[in-house]
Amino acid sequence: MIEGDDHALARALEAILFAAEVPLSLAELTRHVGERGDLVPTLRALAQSYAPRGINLVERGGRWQFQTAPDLGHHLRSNRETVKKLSRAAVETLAVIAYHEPVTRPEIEEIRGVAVSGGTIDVLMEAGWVRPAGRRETPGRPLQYATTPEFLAHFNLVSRRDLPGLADLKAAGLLDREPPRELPLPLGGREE
Amino acid sequence: MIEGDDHALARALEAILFAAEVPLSLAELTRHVGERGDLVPTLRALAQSYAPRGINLVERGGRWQFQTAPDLGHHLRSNRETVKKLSRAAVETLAVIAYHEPVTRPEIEEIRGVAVSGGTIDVLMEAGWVRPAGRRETPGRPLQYATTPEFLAHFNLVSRRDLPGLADLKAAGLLDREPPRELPLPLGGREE
Amino acid sequence: MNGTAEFDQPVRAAAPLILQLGSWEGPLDLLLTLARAQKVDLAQISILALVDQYLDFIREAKALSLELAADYLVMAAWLAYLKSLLLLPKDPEAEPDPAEMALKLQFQLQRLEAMREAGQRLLARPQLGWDMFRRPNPEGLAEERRAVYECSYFELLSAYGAITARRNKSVHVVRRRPVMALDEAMERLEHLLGRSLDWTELSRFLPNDLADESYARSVLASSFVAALELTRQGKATLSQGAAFAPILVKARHD
Repeated sequence: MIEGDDHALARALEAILFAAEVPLSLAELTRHVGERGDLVPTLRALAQSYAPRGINLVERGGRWQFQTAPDLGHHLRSNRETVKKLSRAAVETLAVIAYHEPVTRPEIEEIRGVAVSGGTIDVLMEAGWVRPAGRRETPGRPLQYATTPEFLAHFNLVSRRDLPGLADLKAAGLLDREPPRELPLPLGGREE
Repeated sequence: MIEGDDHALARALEAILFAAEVPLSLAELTRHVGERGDLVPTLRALAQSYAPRGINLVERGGRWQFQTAPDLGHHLRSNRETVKKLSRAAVETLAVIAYHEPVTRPEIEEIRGVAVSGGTIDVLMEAGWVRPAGRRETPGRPLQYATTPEFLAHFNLVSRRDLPGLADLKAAGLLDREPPRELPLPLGGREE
Repeated sequence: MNGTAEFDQPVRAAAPLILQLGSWEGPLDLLLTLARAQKVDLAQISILALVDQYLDFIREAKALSLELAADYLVMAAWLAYLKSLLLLPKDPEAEPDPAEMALKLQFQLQRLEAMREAGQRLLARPQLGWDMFRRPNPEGLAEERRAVYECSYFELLSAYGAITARRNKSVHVVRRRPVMALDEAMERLEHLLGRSLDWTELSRFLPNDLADESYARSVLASSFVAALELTRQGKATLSQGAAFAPILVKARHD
């Protein structure tokens, strides 16, 4: 447990996060505890103290929340949980947005090689995982899409940097808009 | 933290109680974790480990639940401050009280030359600048008003004596330059 | 090319071909499926073999009179064009550069596959509502809106100044009266003095119809000051027998 002066602050943060209806940003936490300096060290220490427990304190997209430890789902899933299946198109579109954000619809279509039906992005927005993120300042000013903190929370990601394989994809140039020039081209029959 | 075999059980109980919609009885907890013997010692140990925290595990009428520590209720409300401008009536009333305190409402009305609504004084009291200051020992015993230390602090005054006098106000151009009303006319041939 | 045999397997094996067609999400998806059948890393893919497989597939579909969406045919035309460019002797002036076109196609396939895998890896992660749970009915945090009032010292003081001024002004307005200006009084007195040669009481030069007392006081004051001024200018002489005795005035002609 946290000792000393921080103890009172840690207790207050615990209670606030426990009672909160939504994950809270640092600014929102500050509004509740008053100006107490940088809250992050206390939150980190608190998160660490909860790590071995069945309840964890986690940061997701800059917002803090309590949730049950991910390995205990089997105790908690009763019959009340019904899994809503995402279509393959929706999963792919979500991945494209998450790894390329902010990204426009024409870019999503170019990557997927197929027109994105309106419903696909709607489903992702309804789930609260995707949001419109301003317009690209190019001709036509197309709308861009990006993921939300709720997306990170849903998939247990601290931030976008946690996206699986993000670094590898970036290194391979697969998140660029254009193919890297130096990519070797073994053109089948011709070169062999 | 709880050690050994009980650790897994304690984690499961934590998660179950955290995610439960209602306080759970021992029978209900057993249904979730399976037959693991007497749960009470583990629950007690868990409750003890939470006792110093901002979240407590408590038993009420045979049902267990997490709740925020009872002394932290004040943190669960936040103050969102909205800055409001004082109305002209309120500023004038405040000025009259400051210059004439302790002053009764009829006196304020006489000095301002307009009726003062109760709401106006309420606003000044809400702002923390005005307080009731006893009753005047005259017929009707009207309530008197005076300023508070917060009033002095807000306007950066050491005491009320720091308020500029009428001459200062005049020098600062804050008074109309109309002649005072009783200018003696020593021309009296006719009147004397 | 052995690609044909490989590609025939999965397509023919599945029940009706039409359903297979519908199961692809566009030509790029079909190309990716065919490329996977080459069982090599996409970076090592033979674009020429892939093009042949795609064109074979389209030919078969046509032979079976299947309805093909236009974009499949557009892709077929494009790939046939790419193939012809790739097989021709290298022309350094060629625009677009076929090698670059092939590179772009390869990049698109790799990228699509990467996103597909990323989607699967996302879905494989612990998910809220399945693996992790939040509190179902949190009490919520009450938010109290507290007003902070703003008022500057200047506003406070000018308000008091305004009140004071208002009180003075209101008194003044009640007593406002007509006055005789000094200029008018001088002109009048000088004119009247010109007609009179003897000492005359100043009060006799005042108008007779002074019903308004305050106007009378103003006239008296202005006329007295006018008399002083005319004396200073050498146009009149003043005389008073004793304190508070009547003031006498006479024109001076020298």
